Amino acid sequence: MPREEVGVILGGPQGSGIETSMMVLTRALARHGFGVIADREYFSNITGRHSYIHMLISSKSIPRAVRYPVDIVASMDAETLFTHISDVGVGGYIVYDTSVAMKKLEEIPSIEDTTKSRIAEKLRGLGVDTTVSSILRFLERERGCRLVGLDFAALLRRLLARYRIEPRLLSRYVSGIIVSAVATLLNLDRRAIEYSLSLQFGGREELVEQNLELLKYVEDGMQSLRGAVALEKPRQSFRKILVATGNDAVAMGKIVGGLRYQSYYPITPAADESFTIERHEYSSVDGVDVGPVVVMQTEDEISAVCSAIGAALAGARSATATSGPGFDLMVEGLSWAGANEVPVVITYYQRGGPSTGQPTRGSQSDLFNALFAGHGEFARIVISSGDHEEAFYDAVEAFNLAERFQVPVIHLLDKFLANSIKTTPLPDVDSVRIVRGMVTGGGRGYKRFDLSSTVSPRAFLGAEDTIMWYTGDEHDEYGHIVEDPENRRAMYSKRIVKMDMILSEIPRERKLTVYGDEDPEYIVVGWGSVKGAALDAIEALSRKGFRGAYVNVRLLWPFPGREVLEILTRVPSNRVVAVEHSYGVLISDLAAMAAGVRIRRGVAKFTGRPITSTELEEALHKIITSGVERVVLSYGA
Amino acid sequence: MPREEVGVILGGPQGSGIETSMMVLTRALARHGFGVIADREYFSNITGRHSYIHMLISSKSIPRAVRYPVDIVASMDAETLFTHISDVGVGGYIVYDTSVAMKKLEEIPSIEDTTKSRIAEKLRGLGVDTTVSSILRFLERERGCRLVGLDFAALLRRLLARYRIEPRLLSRYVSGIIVSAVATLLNLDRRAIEYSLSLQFGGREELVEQNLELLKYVEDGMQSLRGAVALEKPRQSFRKILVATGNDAVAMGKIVGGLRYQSYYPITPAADESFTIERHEYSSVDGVDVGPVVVMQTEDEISAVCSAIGAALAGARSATATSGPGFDLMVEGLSWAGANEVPVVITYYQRGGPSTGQPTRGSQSDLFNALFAGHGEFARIVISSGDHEEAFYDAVEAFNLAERFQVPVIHLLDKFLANSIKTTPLPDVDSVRIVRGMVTGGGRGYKRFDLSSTVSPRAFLGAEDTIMWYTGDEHDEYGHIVEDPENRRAMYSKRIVKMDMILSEIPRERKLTVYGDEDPEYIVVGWGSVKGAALDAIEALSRKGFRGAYVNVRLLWPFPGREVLEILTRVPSNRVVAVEHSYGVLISDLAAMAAGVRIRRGVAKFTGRPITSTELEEALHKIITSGVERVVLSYGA
Amino acid sequence: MEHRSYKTDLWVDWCPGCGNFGILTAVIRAFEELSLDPSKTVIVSGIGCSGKTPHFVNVNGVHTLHGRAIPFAMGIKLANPQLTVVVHGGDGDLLGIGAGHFVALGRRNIDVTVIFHNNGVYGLTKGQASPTLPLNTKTKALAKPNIQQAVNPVALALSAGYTFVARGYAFDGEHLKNLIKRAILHKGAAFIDVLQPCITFNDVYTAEYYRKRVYKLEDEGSWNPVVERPGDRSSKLLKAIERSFEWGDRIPIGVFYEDAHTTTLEERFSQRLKVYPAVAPSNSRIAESDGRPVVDRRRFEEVFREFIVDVEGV
Amino acid sequence: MEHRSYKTDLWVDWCPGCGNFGILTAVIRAFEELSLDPSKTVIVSGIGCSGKTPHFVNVNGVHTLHGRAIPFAMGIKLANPQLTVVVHGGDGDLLGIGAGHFVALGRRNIDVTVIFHNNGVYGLTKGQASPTLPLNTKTKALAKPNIQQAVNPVALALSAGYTFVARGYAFDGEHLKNLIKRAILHKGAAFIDVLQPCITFNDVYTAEYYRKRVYKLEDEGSWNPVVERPGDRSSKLLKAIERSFEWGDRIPIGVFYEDAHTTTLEERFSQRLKVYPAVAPSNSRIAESDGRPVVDRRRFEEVFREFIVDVEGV
Ligand SMILES: Cc1ncc(C[n+]2csc(CCOP(=O)(O)OP(=O)(O)O)c2C)c(N)n1
Ligand SMILES: Cc1ncc(C[n+]2csc(CCOP(=O)(O)OP(=O)(O)O)c2C)c(N)n1
Ligand code: SF4
Ligand code: SF4
Ligand SMILES: [Mg+2]
Ligand SMILES: [Mg+2]
Repeated sequence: MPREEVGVILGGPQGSGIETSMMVLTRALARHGFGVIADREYFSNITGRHSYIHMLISSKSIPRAVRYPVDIVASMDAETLFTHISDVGVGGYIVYDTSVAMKKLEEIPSIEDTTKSRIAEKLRGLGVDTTVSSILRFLERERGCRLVGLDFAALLRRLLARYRIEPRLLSRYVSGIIVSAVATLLNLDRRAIEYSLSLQFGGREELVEQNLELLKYVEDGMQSLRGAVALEKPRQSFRKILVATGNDAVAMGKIVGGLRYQSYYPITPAADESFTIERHEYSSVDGVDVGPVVVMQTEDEISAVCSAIGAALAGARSATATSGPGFDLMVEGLSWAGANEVPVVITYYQRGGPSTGQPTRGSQSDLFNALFAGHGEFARIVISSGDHEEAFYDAVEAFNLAERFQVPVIHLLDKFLANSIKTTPLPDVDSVRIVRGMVTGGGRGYKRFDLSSTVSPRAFLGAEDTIMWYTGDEHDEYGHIVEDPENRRAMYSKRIVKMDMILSEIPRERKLTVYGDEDPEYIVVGWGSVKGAALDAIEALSRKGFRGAYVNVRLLWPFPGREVLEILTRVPSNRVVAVEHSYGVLISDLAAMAAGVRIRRGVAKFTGRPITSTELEEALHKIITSGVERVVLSYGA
Repeated sequence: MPREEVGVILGGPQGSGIETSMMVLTRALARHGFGVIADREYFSNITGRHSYIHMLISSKSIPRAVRYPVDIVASMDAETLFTHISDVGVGGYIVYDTSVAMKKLEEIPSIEDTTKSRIAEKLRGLGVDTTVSSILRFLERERGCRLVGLDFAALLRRLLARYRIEPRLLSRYVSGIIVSAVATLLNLDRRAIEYSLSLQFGGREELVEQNLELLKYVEDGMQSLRGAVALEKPRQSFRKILVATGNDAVAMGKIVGGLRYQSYYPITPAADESFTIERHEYSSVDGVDVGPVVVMQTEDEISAVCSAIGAALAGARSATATSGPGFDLMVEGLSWAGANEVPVVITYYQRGGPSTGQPTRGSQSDLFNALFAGHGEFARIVISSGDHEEAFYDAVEAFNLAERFQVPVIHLLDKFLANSIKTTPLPDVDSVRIVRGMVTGGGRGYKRFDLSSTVSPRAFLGAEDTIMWYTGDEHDEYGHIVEDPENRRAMYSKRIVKMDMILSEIPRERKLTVYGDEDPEYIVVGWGSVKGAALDAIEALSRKGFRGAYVNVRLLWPFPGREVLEILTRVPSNRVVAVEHSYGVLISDLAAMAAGVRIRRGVAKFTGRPITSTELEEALHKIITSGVERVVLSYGA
Repeated sequence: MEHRSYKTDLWVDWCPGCGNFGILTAVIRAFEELSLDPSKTVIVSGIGCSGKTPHFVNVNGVHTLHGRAIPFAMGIKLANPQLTVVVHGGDGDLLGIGAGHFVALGRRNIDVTVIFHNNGVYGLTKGQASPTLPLNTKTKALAKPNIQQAVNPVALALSAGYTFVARGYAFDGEHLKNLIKRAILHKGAAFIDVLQPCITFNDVYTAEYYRKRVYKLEDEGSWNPVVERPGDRSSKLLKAIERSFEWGDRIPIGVFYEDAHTTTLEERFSQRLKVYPAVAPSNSRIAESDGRPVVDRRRFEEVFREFIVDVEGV
Repeated sequence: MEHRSYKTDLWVDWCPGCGNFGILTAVIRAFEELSLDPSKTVIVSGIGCSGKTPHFVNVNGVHTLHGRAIPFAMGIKLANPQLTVVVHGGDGDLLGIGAGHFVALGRRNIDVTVIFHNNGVYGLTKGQASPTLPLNTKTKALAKPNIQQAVNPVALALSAGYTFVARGYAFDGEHLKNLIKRAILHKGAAFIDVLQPCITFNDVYTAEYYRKRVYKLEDEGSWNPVVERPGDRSSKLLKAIERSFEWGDRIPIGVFYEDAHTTTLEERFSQRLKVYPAVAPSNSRIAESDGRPVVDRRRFEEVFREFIVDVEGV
């Protein structure tokens, strides 16, 4: 029977083409009209460590989060099988290379020792030997899984017999085997795959052809399984759909929003955003310039933020993108921007900390760093996005807010969003507006920091007949250093009272959005990439009779305390649950501080892996039915 | 009639010896047995801007804070008179150079334009001309001030006639004139001044002699005024007393506490601490080594914190000292120290921010930066000191806490404390204990991050027969990188649960101290250098019948929420007032977050000048009697 | 912009006799002689006594963070390549905390001029040793002799890739002014090491000291620092470095190296960005007059086609 | 410490064929031949593929922050001068984000060895241009040719003051091992630029490329990089810099410069701290056995007498 949703894991060593498999499958699925979300899990390593893609494919809507168990595990290697033994559901399909059947856990060097002992212990508990074949037998026997064993080497030999392929490049086609097997199980159309391969390989026709040939071989061997995991007919009707990561969504948003200077120092998971921007740094469409964006790889993050501030002073919409370690280095610059009322945007992708932490894993543990790092008091805005779509619009909005209020804006995202691929409707760019705030041509006697209004009219460096000064020291209206206590009081206050202005001028729906039941029994509060799993979980619980709502906080600072308070007090305080990818569930502390409301129930996850719908549903259920105060999640390899 | 307390302002251009005057007077007063506190106010400038010393001298106790108005204004120049016109009390004494009588406000280039207009306006309001002589006449007429005009040039000529002094060095003796005049008004003993001068000028006998000679000339011209502002006989009986700044107190504390590596990058108001340490980097007392302390001027603050961490790994008690801009640059290093459980101490002296801000002025606006900067979650300790004495003991305690809990410790101070001079009883070093926590010799198979206890036994790099690894990445017990989710959960939690341990093991009196009435009607909450003024203010108010208590929060993080809550709920919530040198009175937010208590009354000061007892008393009075919610203070030039 | 004085009327609060006064005068005279449009000129400075310079000059001034003037200047210049950008920094600023950026600018050859206030001390923080103070030197502000070696700013600039490298002396105003003019006119990253007596803290490298030792490279008829052909670079560079080692009894000032054959970063960007620098970040259109973005629906689909899948519902 | 292998049994997760394997082997062999006591040896690294090195070597390892290995190493070495400290860093690590510290170490001449993994790319972040990649080079990982010039690490180290400067090649293991030994034995800041092919991202500077071009300086009989007398420093330095310019068809490896006459920072500290380095931060006593500080009441009054006023109550 065709399914509404299908979950897939594609696994293999880093550098072996697993990402290519993901892209080819996702675009083919999108071509069909299915919705796809795909989380990417990988080590801080270039070649060899275990990497996997965790997808959810839907015929009814665009999926919002991944979930366990999955229906298909497609493995390129033995490690995938050892690692994902628990992830496949009853009756699931296991695609594997028959040549790895005899591999033993002990023989696999790329598995970390701690993980290895953990897996060994688990297998012992299950009474399963540490070989691939015993795992496969176990899955078949205990979980009713269907084993799809393919002889990878034989398939590749067939390909080699037909095409002139350099033997050392042959391993690159393994990802094609995976694609083919999954496509066959899903019963994807050959033309959709061809379309997707053409996009993937650009002009390289021979690669498209070879992969289609490989598809044929795999199909041949899987006749009985074609469509075994078929999806229902897609219910959505988009004519065009975006297939992009969160990084890409932000990049597109920035360019639409008028970005003209982007600095970066390479860092995971931020750097991909800058590469996307660089690819689109300038286009001329029918004689109209889109750009130019100066994309500058700087010598460090200090230079990234300082040069972005410089560009902003010259009138360019200017941004930088980084993650925790890099942000730490930007703090002094941020404080300068605060003191000088500079509209600069920092796109901050959280990863696992502290320090280098888990560079390629996700977290939301940098909330307070984004909100409070920086010496001295000054206004800043911190916004977050719940999904790819929000990320696009927020990337534009970040500039608008920065320029309207003349403050630095931090757009706080995370690795989960940054690196996951999602099908998303094309943004409605025609609804977007560019708001540059108080801009003036300057002129003689221009006062950059005119005290007669909270936001002083801003002239750009280089404006005709205009001179201005900036300094990180306390300054007078012209921007010259003064230490006078009365001026200090006025200038310092001017900058800080913007916080009130921001809170009163930003519309409610930009501050937070509420989903779910109109009359909830319990309320879940979260921000950023918690959204997808939270919406899934409350929906699932509502089917079980629990009426829930989700508050997606989008404006993190200044914190919309009034609005949050108003919503959270609709249910008894033990029915409010905060959810976050962190240990401390920091949004609770923030609400206590800025809304005066104590959120006493929490769901935390800090393994670096994303919260999945299934485990969140379970945790919420436990909290609302049993009075448990805190649940720590940890599912995911 | 002799007085219990005398307030003095000494004013003159930066670089003209005003600090020497302060030191000579303070030590002479201490020699007498008086208590002295002296706040130093100066511009971010080397030569020429207005600098002043604001002292309070007491016969009954050691003064805790300065207050307005003062009894004596001793001026080296016209600017001092223009600047401090409001600061002298009724019947006060004005020491000035008769040759500046005709100076006009407009003619003084070193006064900033904003200040100049403000003063001009004030004078206009008072109906006073913009000349020194009209100000003097006004003070004499309206405030009953006594004018002590001295012909500085004539005095110096007399000196020159007697001694071979290079004419270009003559101006250095002006500070001696000021000292002499104030000493005469206070009726200080000649021998006390001689003692003080000898300490000041070390071996340079001729300087002592010349200054004593100058004292004679000045006394000659002030016969009728000798003892005009005499103090009562001192009531205290110390045999020895420290005369030191807060920077010095911390330096001494660090050395007593076993500091062995101190890195710094020059920055106001932290650098003086390192110079004091450098002067005492090594001594051999009766063959016992005190030290050696390696004091390293690094290339930046990043290197300062990273090298301090390195030294800590090698087993040295290790610290760095900085202020806001420098701390910002240390954040990434701090996060590494958190991840690697390194006992390193950062002494953080707050100054006016944001950015370069007011580099030589004070603030407490960096509270949240100290508490929350750094990506990822990890345990840290933040302590603050209310006065010089606390600063000494806390400097020792910082190391003890760091090593006991193996966490970075931030000792949060500010410019007010750092730069003010105070007479302080000698610390009771014999009561001090060095606690190094879990230290081991290591050995084969050593696991630096042994998970069997929250604080793992620490071996030093270089320990015999021992190898260990450190990494900022998430790691296993040996310190090797691992990304395993279960290990992540265990190791991440191990580091964070230290917070609970810290809260339960630190004794209450190290968390906070409560002063004042046992049964208060109102409670003032503050931290750091608010203490002195707060104690003075509640004492003064208690004399007026208002029973108050002051809660001096010493452990800022982890915040002693339980204890704070317990105390603050003793009075109605509208009777709790937070006081801070900041705009936001951030301790209120902290209490809301970490103790769940909303403090709705606040006193803020953010001009960069210290809160004085008098204005705080007034503000508190207003709040407790009239229901005013917030008072912003701004007294002080 | 109509003529006005290049000097602001703020009180200059350096110590009387400070070498910075000489630098300030030379800068102002250079600007005057080049008739720079004040509104198209930006002085970017770090933090220190030297960092205050922009406030005293009547052109745009950006007084940044300690050590970070170069990155700010980069952003300003790349966003608006029409501007003349001059960086002022101290020796602590540019070669202590800012040394990383100093090296990076050399690699980029952005068309900015860096004026290095070389006083051997951290002036504004009261006289600690700066990176140019030689080993074992004990100025009066230091409790103990300097424990670190000096870095040679001229050699470092040359190694890092600056295409114009010179040295001036604060109190040889005419000569310094000419160097500054030449540096500003040079297309590419220009560096001037200015020997600057600090009267308050450095009693070793005084005006007296320099007056006796300084001589002009150009007074040697044979000295030619100009790279005439790209192939000459190495040999000219090596000669310049050799000359930079000279210190002690005779201290050369003048131009050490000048290479007009290396492309600037702006030129390299113009290869990639087609319309740059004429159309630049600071002057390119981002929105229609009603606020709609330049990137409308159609342009969006065109520009970002790599992300768009045409759904066929096959 | 009894003998054990200098190699940990962790899986080395570099790409097969990476030049880092060559460096790792050379380091381990150098340690072996020098019989370094693993517990008295510390490898300090930055972040990058290169930064993982300490985990693979069975001596103490401190894997620090991106660009900050040198400051960490400084603290470790100054606190315990008995330790042998070796820094491993990438080209992005040491000359991009860490260039400021790189220059500062030259000024200090601390006795540590810096091994520079020069692969022309930011390996661990997937192949962006590093500061040693020449202008206009387009590796396969780059979308567009490199827009920044390369810095010359050897010239920069020489200008910054390193007293031992060499270049090795990752796949000439014997030669590299010998360089590492000599660098470790050198008293002072030693720098080895190691040409390290990155098989995954740098398809220009490959093993093939280097194999064809690399030659040994010492094969020229006349080459003598050693400063025999302090007076020779400038001339030797200049020769070394000249040689560092050589790149292209022939790429020299070997020792460029070696100067044993400059005092180390540790020696300079020993002047000030008397008992140092024998009594050092890591081994000096701070407390009595009962926890009372070494600085008791009497010693306090002695050490801090400058702050103490004897009250007379005159
Ligand atoms: C991040 C940071 N660290 C330290 C300081 C303190 N500081 C102000 S000026 C200065 C040094 C000035 O020396 P230099 O750069 O040589 O300039 P000069 O005053 O000599 O012109 C320092 C360290 C600062 N402002 N910011
Ligand atoms: C402050 C900071 N910024 C950025 C990063 C991300 N990062 C990790 S490795 C690396 C560069 C590695 O390049 P290189 O130093 O040349 O070492 P390689 O991998 O080539 O050995 C970067 C930028 C980081 N870890 N920390
Ligand atoms: S301290 Fe030195 S550099 Fe600074 S203004 Fe005074 S003389 Fe000039
Ligand atoms: S990416 Fe390059 S440098 Fe890194 S391990 Fe692979 S081959 Fe080596
Ligand atoms: Mg200087
Ligand atoms: Mg590299």
